[in-house]
Amino acid sequence: MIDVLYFAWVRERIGLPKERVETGAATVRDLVAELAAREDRYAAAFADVSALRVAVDQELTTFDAPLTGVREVAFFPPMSGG
Amino acid sequence: MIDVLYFAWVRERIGLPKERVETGAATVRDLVAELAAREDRYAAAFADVSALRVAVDQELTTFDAPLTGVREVAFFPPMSGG
Amino acid sequence: MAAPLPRVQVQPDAFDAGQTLNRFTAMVAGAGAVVSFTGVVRDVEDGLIALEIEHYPGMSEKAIAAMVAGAIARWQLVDALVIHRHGRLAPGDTIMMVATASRHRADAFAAAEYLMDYLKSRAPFWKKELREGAVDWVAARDEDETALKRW
Amino acid sequence: MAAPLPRVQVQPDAFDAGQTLNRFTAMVAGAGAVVSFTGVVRDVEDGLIALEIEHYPGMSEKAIAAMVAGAIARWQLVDALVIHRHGRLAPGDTIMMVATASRHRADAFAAAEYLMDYLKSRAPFWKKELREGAVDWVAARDEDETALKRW
Repeated sequence: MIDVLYFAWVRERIGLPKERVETGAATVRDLVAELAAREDRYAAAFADVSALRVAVDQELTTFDAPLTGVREVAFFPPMSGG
Repeated sequence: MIDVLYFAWVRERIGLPKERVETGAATVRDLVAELAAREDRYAAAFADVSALRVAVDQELTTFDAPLTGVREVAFFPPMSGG
Repeated sequence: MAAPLPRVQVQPDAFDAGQTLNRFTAMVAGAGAVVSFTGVVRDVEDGLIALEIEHYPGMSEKAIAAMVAGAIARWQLVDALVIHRHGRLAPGDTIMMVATASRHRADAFAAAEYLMDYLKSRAPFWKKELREGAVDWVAARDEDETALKRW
Repeated sequence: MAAPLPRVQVQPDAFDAGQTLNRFTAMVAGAGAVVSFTGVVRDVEDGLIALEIEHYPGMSEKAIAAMVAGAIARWQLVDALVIHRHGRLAPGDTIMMVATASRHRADAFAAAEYLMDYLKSRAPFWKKELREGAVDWVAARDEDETALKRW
């Protein structure tokens, strides 16, 4: 079980901030494929992963990152703080 | 008549902050030569003009600056503000 | 003697940038140079009603703390601090602040710019602009990404 | 509403850097980015008792005003200010302050660094350090002169 978090327009498009996901996905990219296959709102949110960023256990990483032992994955648009 | 001002260690070496000088010097360099010839304390202050800076009518300039119409000349070491 | 300022604060509450600058300066007695950056919600003419800042609780604090540690490792800093707000802000409100202190002004300036560049593009905050009849997420700017390349 | 802050202040009196930052920020409502630099007499271990700052009355104000005008001409600034003290200062005292405001942080940072570089080497101020049994004029540093070349 992995906690999957969504922020900013990803959260709005999917319609929830957080969910627990039962997955055997090996990498973030595999998880994205599983999620995108669920429903249109997921497919829409993940339509262009180049527009997204991902953090695994609260560290920025790439979509190739492995998910072994991971507790938390977060998807969001490029940051705009400061 | 020109007001001649001295600041920082130039002031201390010459022993006064300001004096009125009757001079026919054409340039700052000529004025320096006149002053340096006066007394040892002036000679000491002007021994190395590369260690000095000059302002003419409150604008930084060079020792070649002409003195025609000038009211105020100031000599001082390189600045150390900020 | 006031309590020492934390190096990283992520909070919804308003803060007093001037008072923070004074407290930070008082803390860094060995430093000759203190640089601050304050980010303010622009009071522009395009009808902005409010700015809403979303963040990733937990990660935002950790990410900023890592940036501050990076700046301290790279430059000779006596100290540094970052405050970043989230939640709803009005035009004119202070969004965030960075302060750096060093014996050398070049280090204090460089570290403050470095922190700002990283905060803009690598700290998990997202801004949404609310106008009459329009709500827009602020897009990340290419020039902010480019700015990171210099470090 | 407080009176507007003058752009250039050369004065013997202490001033409150934090309060100045807040007043400046309130004045520049169109700006998103405010940068400040504060110079403080270092509270170092080498027995400094006081710093005495001499200046050239009349020229110091004019020279700084020209630097501020130069910065405003070169970068997109909403406003800028410089405060520089003269006279006798103790360790920990604030010597001077620069603040710049812009829509863009890069402009605010660059203008503040430019003003500092020019103030260090082109404004008529001279520092003297008083220690137990020793009085020394602070020499201008080659690196401050070199810093000017980048502009």
